[in-house]
Amino acid sequence: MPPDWLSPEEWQAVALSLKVSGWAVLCSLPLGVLTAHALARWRFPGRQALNMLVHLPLILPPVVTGYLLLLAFGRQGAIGQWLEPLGVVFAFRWTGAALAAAVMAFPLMVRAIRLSIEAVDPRLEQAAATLGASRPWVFLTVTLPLILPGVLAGSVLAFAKAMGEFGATITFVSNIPGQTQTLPSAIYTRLQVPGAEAQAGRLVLVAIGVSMAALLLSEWLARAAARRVGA
Amino acid sequence: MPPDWLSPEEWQAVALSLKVSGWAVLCSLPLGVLTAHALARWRFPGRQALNMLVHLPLILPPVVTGYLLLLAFGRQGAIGQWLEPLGVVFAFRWTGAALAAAVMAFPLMVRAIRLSIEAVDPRLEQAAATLGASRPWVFLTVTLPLILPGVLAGSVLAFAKAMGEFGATITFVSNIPGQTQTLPSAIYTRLQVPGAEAQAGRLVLVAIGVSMAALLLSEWLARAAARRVGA
Amino acid sequence: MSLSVSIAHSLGAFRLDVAFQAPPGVTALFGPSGAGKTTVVNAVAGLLTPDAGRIEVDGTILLDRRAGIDLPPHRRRAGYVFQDARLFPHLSVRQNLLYGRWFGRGDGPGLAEIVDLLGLGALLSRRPAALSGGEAQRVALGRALLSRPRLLLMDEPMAALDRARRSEILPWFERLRDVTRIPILYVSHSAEEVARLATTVVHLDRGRVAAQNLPLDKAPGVTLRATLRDYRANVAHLDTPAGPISISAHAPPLALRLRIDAATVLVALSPPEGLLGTTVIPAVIEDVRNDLLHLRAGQALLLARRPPGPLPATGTAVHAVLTAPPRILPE
Amino acid sequence: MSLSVSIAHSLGAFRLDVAFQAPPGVTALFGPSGAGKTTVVNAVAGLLTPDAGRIEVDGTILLDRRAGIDLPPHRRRAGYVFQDARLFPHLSVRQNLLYGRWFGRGDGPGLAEIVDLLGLGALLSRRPAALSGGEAQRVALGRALLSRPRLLLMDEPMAALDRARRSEILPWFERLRDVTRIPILYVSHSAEEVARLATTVVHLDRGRVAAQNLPLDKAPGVTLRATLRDYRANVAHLDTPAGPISISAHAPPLALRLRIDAATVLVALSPPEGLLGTTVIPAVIEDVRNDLLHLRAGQALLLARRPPGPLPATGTAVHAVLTAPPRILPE
Amino acid sequence: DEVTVFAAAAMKTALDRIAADFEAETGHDVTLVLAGSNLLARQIIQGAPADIFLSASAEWMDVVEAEGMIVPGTRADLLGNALVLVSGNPDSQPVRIGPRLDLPQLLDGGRLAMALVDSVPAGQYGKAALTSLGLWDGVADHVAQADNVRAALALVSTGEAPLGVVYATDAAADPGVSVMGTFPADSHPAITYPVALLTGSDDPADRAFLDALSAPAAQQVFRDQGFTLAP
Ligand SMILES: Nc1ncnc2c1ncn2[C@@H]1O[C@H](COP(=O)(O)OP(=O)(O)OP(=O)(O)O)[C@@H](O)[C@H]1O
Ligand SMILES: Nc1ncnc2c1ncn2[C@@H]1O[C@H](COP(=O)(O)OP(=O)(O)OP(=O)(O)O)[C@@H](O)[C@H]1O
Ligand code: MOO
Ligand SMILES: [Mg+2]
Ligand SMILES: [Mg+2]
Repeated sequence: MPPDWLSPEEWQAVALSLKVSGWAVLCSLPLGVLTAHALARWRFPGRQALNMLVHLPLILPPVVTGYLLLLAFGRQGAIGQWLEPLGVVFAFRWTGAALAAAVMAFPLMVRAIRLSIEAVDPRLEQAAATLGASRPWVFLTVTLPLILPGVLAGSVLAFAKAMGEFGATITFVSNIPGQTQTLPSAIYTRLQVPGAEAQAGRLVLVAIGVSMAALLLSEWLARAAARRVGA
Repeated sequence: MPPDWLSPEEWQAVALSLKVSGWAVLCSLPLGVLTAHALARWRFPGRQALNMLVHLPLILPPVVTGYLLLLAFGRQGAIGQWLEPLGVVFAFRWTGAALAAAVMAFPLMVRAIRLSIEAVDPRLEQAAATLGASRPWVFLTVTLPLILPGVLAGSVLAFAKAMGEFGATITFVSNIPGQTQTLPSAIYTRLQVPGAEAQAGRLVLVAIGVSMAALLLSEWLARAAARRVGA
Repeated sequence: MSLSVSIAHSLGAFRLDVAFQAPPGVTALFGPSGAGKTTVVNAVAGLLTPDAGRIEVDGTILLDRRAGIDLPPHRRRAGYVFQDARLFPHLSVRQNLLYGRWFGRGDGPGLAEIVDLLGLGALLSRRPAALSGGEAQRVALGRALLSRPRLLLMDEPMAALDRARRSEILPWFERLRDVTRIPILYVSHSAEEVARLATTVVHLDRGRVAAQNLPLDKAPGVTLRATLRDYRANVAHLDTPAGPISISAHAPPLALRLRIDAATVLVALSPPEGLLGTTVIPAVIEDVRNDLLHLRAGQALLLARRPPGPLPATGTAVHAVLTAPPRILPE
Repeated sequence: MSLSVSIAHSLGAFRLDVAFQAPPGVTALFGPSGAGKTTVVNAVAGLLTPDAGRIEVDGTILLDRRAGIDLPPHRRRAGYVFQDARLFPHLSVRQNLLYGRWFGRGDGPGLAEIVDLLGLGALLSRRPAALSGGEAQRVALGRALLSRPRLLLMDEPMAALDRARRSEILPWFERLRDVTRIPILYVSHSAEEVARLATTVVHLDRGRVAAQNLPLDKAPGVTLRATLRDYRANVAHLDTPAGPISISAHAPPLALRLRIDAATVLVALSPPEGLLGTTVIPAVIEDVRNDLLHLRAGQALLLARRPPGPLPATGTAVHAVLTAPPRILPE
Repeated sequence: DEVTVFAAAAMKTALDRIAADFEAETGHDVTLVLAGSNLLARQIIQGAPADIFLSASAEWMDVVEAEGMIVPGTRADLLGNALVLVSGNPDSQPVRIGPRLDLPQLLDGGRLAMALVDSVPAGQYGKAALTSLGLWDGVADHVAQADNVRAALALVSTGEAPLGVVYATDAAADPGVSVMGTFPADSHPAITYPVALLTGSDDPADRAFLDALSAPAAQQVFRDQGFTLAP
């Protein structure tokens, strides 16, 4: 692949998408695991409300999610105005793109992890408790290792979604080359003008290539984890 | 909720979204279960390619997926031109919206089901085989009942995604009121003109309400299934 | 009907290499933990494809690696009671029991009969999660029996059962063995069970057949061939190489092997009199080894436990006292 | 140290309502399948919160429903060997064994000692999926022992073990019992195990305590108190209510109960002579019931199996011949 | 009879009214399909069931025409629009937009919200205007590009960006922004909304609606929305 196959701006978009998706997955993972655990195993009032909230980005048109993010995390937003003095700014930053991607991918991540947690035999967790492990330790030493394949599946789903996420991102942080122009934004832009389809196609191939690599890596890791358990 | 809270056209969009999402989930479910089973348990050349193909709609910007659907299933499309003489038309019909929703939701459905299949203890399937059950019977009588929670989770994820799917749908089948204008398209249309935000907000509430109902139903069914197994 | 097994397989560092014939009746697989018993049974069931070998039941080839034959498990019709119960968690006890019926052909015991035998009446509508360990194992037993197999594989089927339940089920197994004549491969750690049930014993040790058809249990003792001389008033008078022995029996025994455990043999210096229910056999002390007395009696060798205290010299003429009637083994 | 349990609980139609005291040593929970043994053990471990009741170990209240106390399992320090092994599939054998160490305090046996005792040396780097049934159970046993519990719960810990391994482990349990003095709640179907290990036996039946501290096993027999009169040359001379009995022992026995199984008692009409290694006790036939002879010997009652053939009348003076030395029970 | 109009989404309000009047007058049914002009153009080329195309960009009408899908002689420039500079601050003072405008100072480090400057017509016009006024280089690095005018407007009205360049029509309808000035009409190519009848749709009802669009009543509706009439 010659370097001039894509323009520097396009390479920037590729790099940015990787960064945005990677951070989105990494940062939302702990919260995703926690949420999945809460939904799978805890009983508390508001559980269904939390469940609903998690699914919301899936149900709403992405533009609406982006708009709601703008209202919440914008500079003047309900939450954003409190974060700004702390130096946490999302608007027009790659961090905002990561936030949008994380929010959009969150339901997929949580569902995958939750399914894995529900499949863990609670008798193993009981056995750990009788050996002296408190709840958090049981989680760390038994549950978490056993749900690794689900965590991986959730992460790769979330990563793929983050790589493809467009509507919420452009609405929330718009499209600033080098800062918030992700791969999908770049592709979208090129689809808007007649005749740039070939260029868009090249970017699509890059998107597929990157995600394919992530997917293969996750499958390989999952298989390694399964081997550890199975033999 | 008074019936004039939404306009007739908007009610139409709600009804259409329900129809589209319902059919999308129903029709893709068997294929989803089969694909998940193949990915989880079979070893065959091209397995990773299939895996990739399934994830593609997640990775690509929805507009691209919609555009590819249009190129493939449009009246002049690579596949569409062969289907049209058979009376199967997707382009600019609600069936096309269902196809787009199904394609976009497919990776979520497959992942959820696949995780459940991977969590089924193969020793139970072995026990069934020693009792005389052939592979398909083992699947029907042991695997399938045991993965019901995963199938439910996959279905509700897919349904939620189908309810929210916008980019691919509007690109593939456009935004024809009463025929292909789904709830997200209706919301989008209202967001395009000034002053209709309140109306859009109302539609968003309807979308949330419908999906909330589906979500609660699925949780309830999953709990019932778990009770059947657990006690 | 009979089963013939000859397989080789590697699991990590463990090498299995066994060959044995199992005549009709119960073949006990006996051996220490980790000897390869479950592995053999899995290979027969078709759950594991050995690296090499051949398995045949009654003329049907289940496996022949060289010929490329490997019948899938569901076509082997091998009823398998697993070491763990493996009940279907989504089915009720009744549905678990009847599972094999959906596919099974042939004749066999009915649901009512099995439910009765295994005492499952009160459990039929329960889910497996609501069963105790022993209850689950009984359901697993019933499920395998009801699938009308042409071969029964039992991996410690009664380890989780209490003595009362075991002694209730054992006679039923004996009947199963004698009536149906389907081969039963039986893994058990209980010498008592094996002694009572087994037609053939295959001793496995570290993946090899250490011995076949040898003394039934690790408890020392000897097995004698016997011929029926007379049967009267529920007492069978037998001729054995060790001399005449009489035992009570409900019917003239057809089997012609007697098992005399060392634990049931006392040694007396003078012929003991008035000892009720015993058989006294004149013998000579031939050897003392491993805490066992070897006694020459007629043309036979008997074993007795070494009594505490000083022993008479070898060559001393003594009397072997059988404190319990010898067990009759099926031929 | 001691354990006191008093709980009531409903599981579907099953009602559990038991109360018992477990003194230091091994308390055997004995009873048919489904009697509620596992349920009791789960309640003690804290895996099940009974509807009502109180559980106390050595002054520490683990559960008191009325007072609202319910210690979580990890703070009860109850080492639990489950009926199924429940090893952690993602950890190696070594990691499984050491799991409890991450949290455990107090003193206890070391890894090397346990690995040695249970013969786990070759398995340490394996995953549980690569273990045989008995191997897995041994690892589970080791894991519980290494967690340094203040209370051991064992639900049929040796059902999957072969006789050789069992008889290797039993003495070690005896030592554990005698040395550590932590209470052990032991569920087993094996009368032999229970007889050897148990300090106290709690018979459960259909959710109730049917009897406590009664004869150790279902095998008929009697238990006699004994006092040591003399110990010389590895032989202990004991006085019992049935008369003097001598047994060989490596050390002067401290325990003062003897178990005489009916299966080890023969009846002779005249005093048998020259029977090596037997003890002869003069007795009178008092009754014949359930295939057992009741013999009055001194102030004690002995049981013997009914011999085949005609019997002398009750009241006849006979000689009870103990064909095997009585077992010494811990007090 | 049925008339299906594919029209740029921004014209929804006006077209709703015109279509309602037309239906009441003639008894024909008008179906309004609203989306981005580029999307509609592609769908028309792929055989969408459209009778009339009302595009927000001459470029995409050219593409449709090049495909030979326009009934010859029916294309006309229906409307025009103006480009304005808007502010989210209600107290902002009007400015004269010309080469001497100090945009960077007005932005004060903030972002200038526009539609995608290379692909969406409003963005393209805006970039052209700023370039011809010599202002582009000063602000190029501060432009936040949204995927359409409405999203750009939202960035301004939520206070995310202090200023934006949008159509006069959109600015007029959004109470959250105030117009600071209008770009000179000669600073950018004429903003036109071409309309045309599509091939295969030549029945009287279609022609009647095409005519109705340029009838005085309709023109009044368009004017009310802030459109200018095509020269
Ligand atoms: N969820 C439940 N619903 C109804 N009955 C139950 C449930 N769980 C257990 N039981 C019943 O409770 C009784 C006690 O079970 P438990 O597991 O304590 O028996 P156990 O004495 O350990 O038997 P085993 O020796 O067979 O393991 C059994 O009769 C069982 O059928
Ligand atoms: N995947 C594996 N990798 C390495 N060794 C294995 C594997 N699976 C089993 N083994 C070993 O194979 C041997 C035979 O196992 P098998 O389960 O047949 O024993 P078994 O005779 O049934 O013992 P038990 O009475 O304890 O159930 C054991 O020593 C075991 O450790
Ligand atoms: O995948 Mo989308 O962002 O719902 O059209
Ligand atoms: Mg085994
Ligand atoms: Mg139990």
